[in-house]
Formats: sequence, C-alpha cells, structure tokens
Amino acid sequence: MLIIVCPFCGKRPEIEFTYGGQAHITRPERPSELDDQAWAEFLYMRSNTKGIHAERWRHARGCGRFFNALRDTTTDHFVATYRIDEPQPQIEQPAEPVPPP
Amino acid sequence: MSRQNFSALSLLWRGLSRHGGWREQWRKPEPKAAYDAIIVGGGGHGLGAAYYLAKEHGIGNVAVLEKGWIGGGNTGRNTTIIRSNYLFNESAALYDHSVKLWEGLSQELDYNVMFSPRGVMMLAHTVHDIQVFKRHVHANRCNGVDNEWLEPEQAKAFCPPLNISSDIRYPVLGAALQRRGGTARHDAVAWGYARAADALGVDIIENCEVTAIRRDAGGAVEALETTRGVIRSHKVGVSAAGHTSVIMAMAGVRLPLESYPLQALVSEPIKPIFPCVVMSNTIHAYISQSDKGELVIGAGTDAYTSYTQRGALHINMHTLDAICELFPNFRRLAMLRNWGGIVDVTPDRSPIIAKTPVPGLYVNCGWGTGGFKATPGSAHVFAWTMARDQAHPINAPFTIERFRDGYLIDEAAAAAVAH
Amino acid sequence: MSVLRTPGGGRVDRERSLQFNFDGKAYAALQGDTLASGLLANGVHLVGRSFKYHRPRGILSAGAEEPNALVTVNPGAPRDTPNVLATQVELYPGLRAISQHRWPSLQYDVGRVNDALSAFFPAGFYYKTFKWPQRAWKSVYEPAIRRAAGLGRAPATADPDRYAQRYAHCDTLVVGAGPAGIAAALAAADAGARVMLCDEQSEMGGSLLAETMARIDGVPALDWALRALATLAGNPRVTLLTRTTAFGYFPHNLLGLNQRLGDHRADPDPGQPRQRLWMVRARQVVLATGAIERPLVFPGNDRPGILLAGAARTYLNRYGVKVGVRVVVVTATDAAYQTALDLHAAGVAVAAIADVRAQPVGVLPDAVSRAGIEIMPAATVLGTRGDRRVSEISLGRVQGGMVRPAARLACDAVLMSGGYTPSVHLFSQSRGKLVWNESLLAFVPGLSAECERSAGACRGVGDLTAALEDGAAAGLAAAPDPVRGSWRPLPEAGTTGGCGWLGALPQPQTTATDKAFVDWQHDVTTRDLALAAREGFRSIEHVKRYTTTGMATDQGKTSNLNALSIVASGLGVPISQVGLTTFRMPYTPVPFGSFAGTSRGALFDPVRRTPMHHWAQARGAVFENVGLWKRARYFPRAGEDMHAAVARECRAVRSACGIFDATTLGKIEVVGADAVEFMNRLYVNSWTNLAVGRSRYGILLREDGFVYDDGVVARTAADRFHVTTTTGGAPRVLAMMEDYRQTEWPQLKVWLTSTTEQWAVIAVQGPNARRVIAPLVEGIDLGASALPHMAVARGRICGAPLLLFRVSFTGELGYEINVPADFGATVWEAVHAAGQAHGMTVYGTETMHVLRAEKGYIIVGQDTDGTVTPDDAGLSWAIGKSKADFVGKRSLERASMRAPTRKQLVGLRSRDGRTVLDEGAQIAALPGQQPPMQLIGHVTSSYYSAALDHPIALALVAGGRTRLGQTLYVPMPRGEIEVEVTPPVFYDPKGERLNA
Amino acid sequence: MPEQAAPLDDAAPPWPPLLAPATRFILHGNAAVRAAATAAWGVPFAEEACRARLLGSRATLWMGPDEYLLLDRAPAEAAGDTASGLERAMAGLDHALVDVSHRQVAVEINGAHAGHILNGGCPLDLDLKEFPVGMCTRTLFAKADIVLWRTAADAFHVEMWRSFGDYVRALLAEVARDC
Repeated sequence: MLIIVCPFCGKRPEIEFTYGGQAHITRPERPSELDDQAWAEFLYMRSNTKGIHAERWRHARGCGRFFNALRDTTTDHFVATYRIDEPQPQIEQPAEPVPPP
Repeated sequence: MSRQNFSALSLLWRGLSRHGGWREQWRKPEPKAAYDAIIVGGGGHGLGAAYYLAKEHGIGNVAVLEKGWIGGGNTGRNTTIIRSNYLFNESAALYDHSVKLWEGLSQELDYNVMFSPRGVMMLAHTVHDIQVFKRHVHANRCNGVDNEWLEPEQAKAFCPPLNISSDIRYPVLGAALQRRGGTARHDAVAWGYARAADALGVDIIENCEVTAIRRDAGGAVEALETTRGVIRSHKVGVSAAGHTSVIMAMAGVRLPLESYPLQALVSEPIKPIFPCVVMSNTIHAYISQSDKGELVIGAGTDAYTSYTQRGALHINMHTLDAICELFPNFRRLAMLRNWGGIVDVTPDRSPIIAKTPVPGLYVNCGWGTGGFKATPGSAHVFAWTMARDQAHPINAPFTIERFRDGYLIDEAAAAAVAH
Repeated sequence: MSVLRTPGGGRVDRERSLQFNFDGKAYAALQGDTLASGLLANGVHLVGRSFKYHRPRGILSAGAEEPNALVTVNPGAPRDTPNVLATQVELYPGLRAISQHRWPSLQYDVGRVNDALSAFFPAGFYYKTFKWPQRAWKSVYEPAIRRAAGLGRAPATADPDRYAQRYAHCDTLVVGAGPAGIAAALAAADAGARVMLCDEQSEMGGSLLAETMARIDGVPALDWALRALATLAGNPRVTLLTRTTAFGYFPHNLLGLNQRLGDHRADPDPGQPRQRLWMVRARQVVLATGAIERPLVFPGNDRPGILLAGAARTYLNRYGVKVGVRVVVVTATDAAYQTALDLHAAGVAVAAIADVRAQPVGVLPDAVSRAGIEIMPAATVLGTRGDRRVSEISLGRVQGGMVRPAARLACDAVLMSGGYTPSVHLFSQSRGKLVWNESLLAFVPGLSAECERSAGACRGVGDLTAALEDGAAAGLAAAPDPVRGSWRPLPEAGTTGGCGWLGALPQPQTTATDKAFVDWQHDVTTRDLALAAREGFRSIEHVKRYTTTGMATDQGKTSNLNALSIVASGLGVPISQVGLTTFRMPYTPVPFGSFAGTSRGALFDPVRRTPMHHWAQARGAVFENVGLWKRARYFPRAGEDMHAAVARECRAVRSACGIFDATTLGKIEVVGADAVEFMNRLYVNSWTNLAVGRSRYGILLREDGFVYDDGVVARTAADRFHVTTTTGGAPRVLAMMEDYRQTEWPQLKVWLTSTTEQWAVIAVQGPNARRVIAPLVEGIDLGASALPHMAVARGRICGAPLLLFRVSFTGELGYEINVPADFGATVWEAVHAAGQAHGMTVYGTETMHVLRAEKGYIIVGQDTDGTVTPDDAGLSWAIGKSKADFVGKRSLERASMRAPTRKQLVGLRSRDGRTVLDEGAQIAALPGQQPPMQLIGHVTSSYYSAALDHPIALALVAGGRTRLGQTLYVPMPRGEIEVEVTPPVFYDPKGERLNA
Repeated sequence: MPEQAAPLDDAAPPWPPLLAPATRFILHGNAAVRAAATAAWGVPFAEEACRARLLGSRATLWMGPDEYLLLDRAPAEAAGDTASGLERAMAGLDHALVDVSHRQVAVEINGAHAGHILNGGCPLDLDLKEFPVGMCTRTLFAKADIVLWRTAADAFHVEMWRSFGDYVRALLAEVARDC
C-alpha cells in the first residue's frame, strides 16, 4: 500500500486512490479526422515505461481529484505529484532510491 | 548431442553409483557469433518455441537468451492453472491446442512435467455469473471443448472443502467444470523444454541480457547486442512477458501493453485436502493444492503498472478473505510464502503472437495472468510463425493490427459486468 | 520434578506447575514453558519426522527458525491448528498436541522405508520418472506422492475464532526487543518520538532472557532490560507489542505485524480476537531482528538430541531445562563455550568441546579449560549414532588437509554452533541491498531502500556493548525530523571476532555413509546439492527449486547460508557471486484468518439494502446479489416456485398493475451551465433539444465504441440533468464522467453529484398505474397529455417531495416515484395499500426481466457483453446523428464495427412453441453439425412469456436482422432446437399500452 | 461449541446509534459562490483543505477543492426551503447545489478509544497532531467510503451513504470489541 501525495490533501494511503494509466494522453480534438492507426494509438498504445513514469491517479476516496504523478516503476518510489493543469516537472532519474515522503 | 534417458530404471541404475553419472540437463554454452534464429526470453514459452523450431521445423541452430536464469519469470511464479474453456472460438482453439500438447508433454520431453488433469471448477455466485458460465459451457461443447455445468451440491461433491451454504455473502450458485483442466509443475516445464531443446542443438544462454536490437538498412533485424556480446540473426522472437515493451522499444516497436504486478502465495504443506482447482472471478479467489501439500493461491493484480515484482499487502488480504469465506476450514492455515511477478496485459486481455512491423522480428506477449496454461500451444504456433514467416491458423487472429482494426478477442469483456 | 529441570532461575514460574499432553501422553511442566521446553524437561527430544525420508527428528532450536518440531495443537477440537512450532507454543494447563507426518506412530513410522531407499530418491527424482503410462501420473503416482507429502492436516471444521486488524502510525517502529531494539526504543522515546516496539516472543528481552553473565549499567543485563521495558511501558507515546511478529516489510515503510492474543490461553474469550494484524506506517524503522545460529553440516547431524548450542543455553537459562546429562559441543565460534560453561555449572557433563578452528584462544576457551572441559581443536564430525536419540558422536581431526578419526564419545546431546547468521529478512523484503561481508561470513544490510536502519546482531554487531550502542544510535537517528539523508546506514560498528563456519565440515576422502543435512525439514543433503550442480542447476534459485532447499516451513532460516556456501564451493566461485535467493513475506507463517480479519460472514462485504428491503423481506421475497445490493428477485406465495411466482407477477402487471423497487438504479445529478454540452459529448444521444420536464433513454459508450451503460436521463432544469445508470454501473459511470470532466474538458462549467441513495424509487407499472397513484399525488396533472410517456414532474406524495417519472421498462403505462429515501418505506406502503383495490402485485427483478424482454428492451451486461455496439443492439436510433463527436464515436467508424456480419440483437421463437431456450445457448445456421461447429450467435435472454403464452428469447446473431423469418438451430446435448428469427419486440410492438 | 466469530444476522447493531436526520447539501463552486452561500447558510467555508467550520447546528466541510458538504444537524426547516434560500443567494454564479440529506446517515464515535476503534478500518493517522479537531475528509472504513470529521479531541462525526450504514455500524461494533 503506497503512500501517495495528493496535491490537495497531502499524504494518503494508496487504497484511497484509483490508478488512471499513463498521463498526458490528450483526447484528440477532432477524432473523426484521425485515421484508424492514429486513433488506435490514442486508444491503446502506452509507453509502459520501466523507470520514471508519468501517470494519472485520482483521489477517489478523498477529494475526488485527478492529478498526475511521476513514479519510478522499478522501485514504486514517487518522484513528484502535480495538478492536472500543471506541466510535467522536469526531473532526472535519481541516482539512488529516494525514501518515501 | 544425446540426452540421458530419464526413467525409473535409470534412477535405480545410477542410484547404485550414488547418482554420479548424471550430466548437465542442458549445456552452458558460450554464445556463438550467429544463429539461424534467436529467442529472447528463457521462460516456458521461449524455451518451448526453441524446442519446436528444432523439432518440427528443422531449425536447430537456435539460441535462447535469458537475462537471468531460465524459468525465473512468470513460468516459475504462477499458480500453474491449465484450462481451455474459453468463450471465443479463437481463444478456445489456442488454449485447447495447448491442453492437447500438455496431455503428452511428459512423454514428448522425457521429463515429468506432472500435468495433472484434476479438473478446474469456476464458481458462479450471481445470476449473471450463471448466465456467463452457461454461455461458456454451451460454446465449449459446440467447439468440442469439455466444460460442464454443476449444481452447488455437485460442486461440493467435486471439492469437499467448499462452503455451499446459502447463508454466506456470495453463495455458490453453481459451477462450470472442465475435467481436462488441471495443473502442472512449472519449473519442470522450463527445464524439460530446455533439456529437450538442448539435445536438439539449441544453445540456452543464461545471464545474457539483450541491450539493443540492430537493424539493417532495410529495417530488418540483423543482430542483438547483449551483455555477452553481439549475436547475429535475421530471425528474432521476443517472448519476454512483462519486459516485452522494453525489448520491443529497442526495435522501435510500440505495443499496446501494460505491465502489472501479480501476486501468488502458498500455505504451509498439509495432507491432501483439495482435489481440484477452484476459481472464483466474482470474489477473486484461485486455489489448488500442490503435490507437496501447499495450498497454492492466486491473488489479484495491483492497480498500477510496476516492474518491482512485488504487490501490496491489501491485495493479499482481499484474496484471503475470499478464500476463508469459501473454505472456512482453512482460516487457521498459515501463509508460508508470497511472491510477485510482472504480467503484461493487452487491452483485450488476449495475447499477441505475431509478426511485427520489423522484418524478422516476432513477438509472443500479452498473456496477462493466463500465460502458463498456454505454454506448449503458444510455443508451438510461435515456432511455426517464426519458421514460416507467417501465422499458424491458430494464432492468425492474435495480431497486433487487431487493435487498430477493432477485431478484439475480448474474453474479459464477454464475461461482462453485473447489471 | 524432573532431573532435567534446574533447581531455580529462569523465566518460568516454579510455583505454577501444569500438565500437558503430547501424542496422548501426559507430561508435567511449568507456567512459562514452551511446548519444546516442556518436552525437553521430560527428556523428550523426538517430536517429528522429516518430510521426505521420515527420519526421526528432535527439537533443533528454541525459536522461530525451528525446522523439525512442527506439531498440531488441539487436534480434532474446534481450535485444531496444524503446523505450529513447539518452540513457539506457550504451554497452558491441559494443552494437547500431537506429532505430524508419521504413521502409525511417531516412534514407528513406516515412511522410514524411504530413508532406506533414499539412494533411489535423489533431489528431483520425480522429474525423471513416473511418466509412463501417460494416464498413470494422475491416477497412480501423483495420489501416492500427495499422500506421502504434506505435514499436518487441515482442520475439519470452520475456525471459531475472531481476528482483528488495525492501522497504526508511529514515528519510530522498532522490530525486535533484544538489547539493540530496547536501546533503540529508549533513545527514540527519549527524543520524543511516538514509538512502537514489537517482539515475536511472549516476553521482551531477546537474548538477554537467557543471559546470566553480562552486566549493563552495573546491573545484570536482564534486570537492565526489565527496567528499561518498564520505563517504556510508562511512556504514553510508546506502544509495546509482545507475541507480535513483524512478518512483512511493504513499500513506503508499511510493516505488517501479527500479534497473537489468544493462542497462549487455556480458555480464550470467544468475544476477543485470536490474532490481530497491525498495518503500521512508520516514519522511520529500526530493524533489531537479531541473528540466528547456524547448524553444522556433518553426517548424521539430524538425530534427535542434536541441537543448536545457543538453543541449549536458552533452554537452560530461560526455561531451567537441561537438554541432556552428557553433552558434546561442536563449534566454530566462542559463543558455544559459554553454553558449555553454563551447562557445566548446572551439573551437566560436557564430554568435550570439538572446535573446528585450529587454535581456539581467548577468554572463553581459557575459562572452559579452567573448568576442566576438554577442548579438541581442528575437529570435525565423522558421524553420529542413535536411532531416536543421539547416543554417540564420532569426532575427527583435520591435519594437513587430511581427516583422521579422533574419538568416539557417548553422549545424549550434541550442541552445535556454526556461527550466527544476521536476520536480514525484513531488510531484504524492504528491497535494501545486502552486501557480503567476508570477515563476518554473512550478508549484512547495505544501502537502504526505505527510511530504515538496522541495528545490532542483524547487521553483524553481535557484541553486547556494541549492540547497545548501535541500537541507541539507530533509535536516536530514527526519532522525528531526522536530518535529511540520515537514512543511510550508520558506519560499521565494531563486531565480535570469530565468525564461524559455512558449509559442510571436512570429511575423509572415502564417502561417508550417513547423510549430512543442510535443510532439515526437507531432507536436503550435501549430496543433493552436489547432484543439482552436476545436473547444471547453478543459479541459487535453480538449486533451491531443484532440491527444494530453503523451501520448507522455516524458509531456510537455518539452512540457506550453508546451502549457498556448498553450492559456491562446488562451483568454485565466491558466495557473493552465487547470490542469495529472495527473501519473501511472511517472515514466519501467518494464519489466513489474520489476513482476512473482520471480513467474514455479514462483514465480508457491505450488504446494501434499499429502504423497502425489510418490507420485502417480511413478505418472503427471494433476494439476489447485484453488485453489493440485495434486490428482491421474486415474491413466492405458498407453494409457488420461481416460475409460478414470476408468471403470476407478470400477468398482474400486464392485466392490472405491479409495484417494483427500483431504488438501486444509479443516479447522478449533472448540474451547470454547460451540462447540456457535457451530456452531448459523453452520451451518444443529442440532449440539446430535450425540454425541461422530459426524459430520454441514454446510451453511454466506452471510447472503444462498445456499450458501457444505459439509463433514462431527465432534464429537470435548463442546467440540470437527473441521469440514471444501471445498478452495477453507477460507480464506474460516475468515475468515467469525472475523468472526462476533470481531465479532458476542465473548461466546462458542470459538476457531478451522486444521488443514488438520496432517492427511493418505486416503479408502478400496468394499466391501472394511474388509477393507483392519482389519489396520492399532489401538484401534478397525471393526464396522458399533461404527463405523457417520458415526462417528468415535481410534486408531493404522502407528504413527501416527489420527483415523478412517467417511464416504463415493462411496456405498460408506468411511473417511477422518486421520494427522498427516508420516505421510501412509508410511501411504498401507501402506494401498495392504495393499489390493492386495483389488483396491484409486488414483483421482483425476475419479472422485470421477463416484461422488458417481451418488449425487446436490453439489459446492459446480459444482452450486451462489452463487445456490442449500439447498432448491434438495435439502438442506432438513439444516436444523435448531427453530432460531430461523442465518446466512442470514432471507434464506431472503423470498418469492423460496421460489418454486416456483426452479431445483431434479434428475437427467437422456438418452432415447437414450448421449449424455453437456455440462456447462453449457441446458435447455428446449419443443422446437424458435429463439434467444432460453425456458430453464428448465442441466446442472451430467454423466458416463458405468460402474456404471450409461449417462450421468447433475445439473441445476438451474426447478420441477425437480415435473417428475420429464417430457421436457425440451437444445438443442445439432447438434440437441436429449431428456432425462428423474429424482431426483438414481442409484445405490443406499436407501443400503444405505454402511451395510454 | 464456541460462539461463532462474526455476526451473520442482518440486523443493524444497537451500537453505535444513527444520529437524527440532518439536512445536507453538496455545493460545488468557487470562492465567490462560497461567499454568497455563507450569507444564506450562516457558516463560513474553510479555504484550507480538509477542514470544517461549525456554527451552532450548521457546518461546512471541505470535501474537495471546489466541493463542500453543508451539514445541518438540527434543521429547523425543510431541506427544499433551505435550498431555495441558498439558490437565491447564489443566483447568477456558476455552481451546483444538490440536496443529499437522505443520501447519507451518520454516527458519532467518542471516548478515549475512538481513534483505535476507527483505526480498525480507517487507514489514516488519527493522532491529534496529524488529524486535529476540525479536520474532515472522505476516506475509507474497511470496504466502505466514509466522511470522517473530528469534532473534539475524543469525538468523531462519521458520515456514510445510507445503504452502507449497517455495514459500517456492524463493523464498528465488531472492532470495538478489540479496544
């Protein structure tokens, strides 16, 4: 059960959250203008990053907000969480494990 | 290269000489500069594919590259459930192909993989479950796949520890039983294929991690860079389960995959109490008993993607409260060991066994939580696909392009959701 | 009192003797004894049989690492518990235990034949044989193997005990209350930390409980410990947990602790939990988990009476029990010398100390020599004798690389010490990096992965003074607000010298005859490890799996390092290159019941009930589970089965009227200036021109184009929609809506609020529906033109605020009465009472299903399955044709989604007019097929229609709408059923009744 | 035979009792909306996350960045009338006010062991420093969602959806055995 820092509520246990998959995938403005391949990219293709992964979480059993997080998928350590309207922080992969917040 | 005979007689004979005469079950070769084909990933699927390449397609100059030790990934971490009572024709054909191979695998490999068709029983707890399972039963019967409907009393007779009381939160309303389903010994599958493939000339190279994929001017695969040097081949099959995305990215191929932690656990060994495999999708419980006596229990996946090979405590808690509800006599038994694996999941939860956009590069992935059962069948058709550069009729539907075109094979969706 | 009991001292209560029973025989012991110490006090060493060879086995240790002494407590009683460690069972008066895995008795076990035939059962023998004939594995070999395997038996009845769980938080969690742990807890508490200190034993103190010589702060070490613990107990910010095993180290400093509350009581209170699982989130963790003594590997090292030297000292000093009267000590460390001295002082004859080191020197060897105990240096063990108890040991001497016999000594116990292995299990679980320390011959914690530090013997700091300092330093550093970065391990502290022996003791060139065990419980010998290497199993994980070493219930606590060393030397590589097998949760076995906790019975999952549930229950309703909800499925009257009840309920609705509880349908209030735009983007329908006071059937797709949910959506104000969803779909539809609202269209002024539980919903359906409710409804004109089909109005009913829908899921004139939930039961009863004059009958979900199927209305999840598009379901009419986009629209444009061969919803009628098809039955276009058949669809819904007096079915059939009138075939085990394809609407296709 | 462990009957436990019916609204909107609502509701809104404000029988509880629970534990008028007053005060401002009076039920847990009892199912740190008086949040109690509001050092107000009331109360009664 991870500890996740909700940008609004602070440190909370993972069971209060739902996972929302890869972050920064924006629904196309005009889907009908996309060909099947491009639409399938939006629907299904995911980076499945091994390392720092930008992903969405929702504090579903808390404030209800979606937000984004950077998490190292090789350690499950969070590097950052940020609001949905904020840009992805530029953070280089830490050289060694960072303790949980 | 000949392999040593494995039999009761050979055990007796060598036992008289304190088993001094046994050789390595597979060689520890240095990688050659080039191979006719390379399989990346030394799990059951990869080793099996190498075996069938050599056995059925005459391609013996094959290497299997494994970054750790063979069988150390999901092959050695799963709960070994084998069944083929899938709904769609495409899935049923693939998994039943596999079950048929399981039935003769110990003899084929001269290695006891302990395939035990003890029956797999899937519990229905809601009216909706009944509808879904009966649909499976009917579809399977018409496809020639055994699967039968049991009333609760029949389910109890088949699995005596099962609680079929109507007082519990989700009473058992019936079950679908596939008698040909069962379990096998996971390590033996990897080792058996390794030994048999080795005997046919396949080089099994452990501690060899692929770090890059080289492609020629035309874009086709020409070599792999590894921690043990550059190895050339124009035919590369990737069978790397949870790490498939990482490998395929080296060739610029993106796949609709996400890797999730999946956990399993065993109890302390107890005398035989559990004669079959029981699965309950509705309350998330999967259980059988190993030959050693441990109850082998599958837990759920975690909610988030991860490569850590460990899952959360609360996942185990939910699994075990379900187990204790269905089998209240097991509440005082203890968890002995818990472990995690990484499962690669596609959007329709069906695998991809296919050519890729890169010539000479093939992929077998996306097995999610159900890859072990498919090991022989998947390996068999993957070898065919690599050898002939075209899909076997059985894996023809399991392409990458199906996601673009919308021809999904969505068993999970077909199990649908409660209304 | 037994001659083996010392006259005084220790932690047992000499004033309170008790009786217990093992294998049917009564024994005397003292309060404070474990089952193991109680048996040893009675001279009983033989307590079990090994897994494979059924060799007689005795108590090896005094703690959680025990591989041999597994017993069943309370056999046959409600609290029957198999596979517990005698070393951890606290005795109470009347305790009953039996040995396991033997037949017919512990003394004479026929399974012993395996030992004689062991030459033919090497590691992994089962992979090589039992292959022929093909079917014999399942029918012959496997059943035999299974019967031979296993340890205890599963209880025959349900567990009567309760289990509890609790979340807890602290600044500093200290695991292990030995000297280092106590020092850490004191230091952290002094610094103001909220501290939790846990220890697996019944009493805190760790090694100090068996310490007689050492002094701390000028007092005997144990007195110091007791005083320190009293100080901690008096601090309100400190929680002390005994009998509490930290079994798992999870990400982000969550530790799982299992506390045993009831097992040590003769008569536990059934109202109190047996065990409590703590989920502790700690800012900082101090691991002070100590070290485990390593056995020595020599031929015949498994006989009862051969045990760890430290364990013998614990039995003597803590429990007042001598493990024998004439012992031989075999050691590679100084620590065992102290055991010898203590035993000697207690009057036990120490025949010799065989030290594998060439020149044992130092304070302790000197003291031993002074006591007149013979020390044999450069020693090895060539073998032992004695069947159910060791009676003799053969010692050898290593000289110039040669091993020569040296002495045979009679004895009734052999005490061995190969050194101490730091307990790094939790550290490793936390994903900290272990490093090999060649001078300690041990893996010790390196870089931490969590806010954690190890202290004391678990990181190789075994000397008491050093361990105390180490613990205090760790505790201080783990107090609140530590300096950032202070989670790095402390610099290495001083350690005790002399680190023992790894692997097998030297043997003569000629092969020894007896087995030398590495893993006691699983009977893994040095030969098995050699065979694995010979057969190419070189990764330690392969060796483990092939030989099963370290996979027994002790998970290799005493065996792993010896196995590793033997494999490494066999391969000729350093241990650090072979690597360790991964440490897994749990540290020691934890009952399933603890994990399940309070989630059992009625508390297994919430049971959601509607305000009308008790009314229905009182009238004999049969309920079904739908998600977490209980829904009334049908209301049987005396003598009715479901079929009869449903037929009656159906007839009543069609001919008069029925009342139905629709409360469980999900409800979402969509409010805001952009509510229309939001709904337009989300649902397939167009909402722009839906007037206030009107409703519409809405369909929601996933982005992949498949039907996700459906329901009636009412516009209750210009900026307000009352959206209904399926019962099971309510949470996920709201989550999906929030996802789009927050992440895709944050600029829209719209908000979502679940109102599922705000409203009780009473459906009144049937030709008499208006007549029933008219007298009760205030403020709404119920006339057909004032309130037509799909109209919505606000008013009052029975004094309650009313939101009235004129909707029908039955095809009859119908209303859905929405009232605030507190009013649900009274309004329901009023409507039901008013309906009695009009033939009103209560009906359940099954009747609802039949009635809607007669009308061809789908149930999402039954007639659709996640692979069905709106067009497949015959719902294209609902799609807003002029909309440029909605969720799922682009996916519907793919060729595959528009193929004429897609499965489409149609009706089916059995040609014979009698047969009700099986739901899920498959459909073929051609008759007479054998498997594998060409199938074109399946039956999704199937009922007997009382109104039409013939069976009806809905089905998804490939190209179904082009097949109307065709005959298709439903292949069943007892023959084919011919069916005719019909439109899906069977009843009142023109819809005259619902518009009445 | 020993007593069976967990209660299997469907009856709601006698303890803890449900609190009397209350008026409740969910209000979505920005600071201007809240200012307007304060005028009608009579209680200010905490701008700090996870905090409640209390005045007499009425309270405002922060649920999310633009979401508040308005709670009147001793309503003097019908919820509909209160809603009308609030809507009038907020007229012209973008907001959503939804009556959820009947959606939820509530209990109060108080006494020295209140925190321990709640920690039988709630994963939050309920130490007074970490979860001070006046803090409120949605969270979990075992398998149910709850709103937890600390009203005093040793008292918590717990709200849950009404159909979860039996479960939450039965589980509270069960875990209270262990405190």
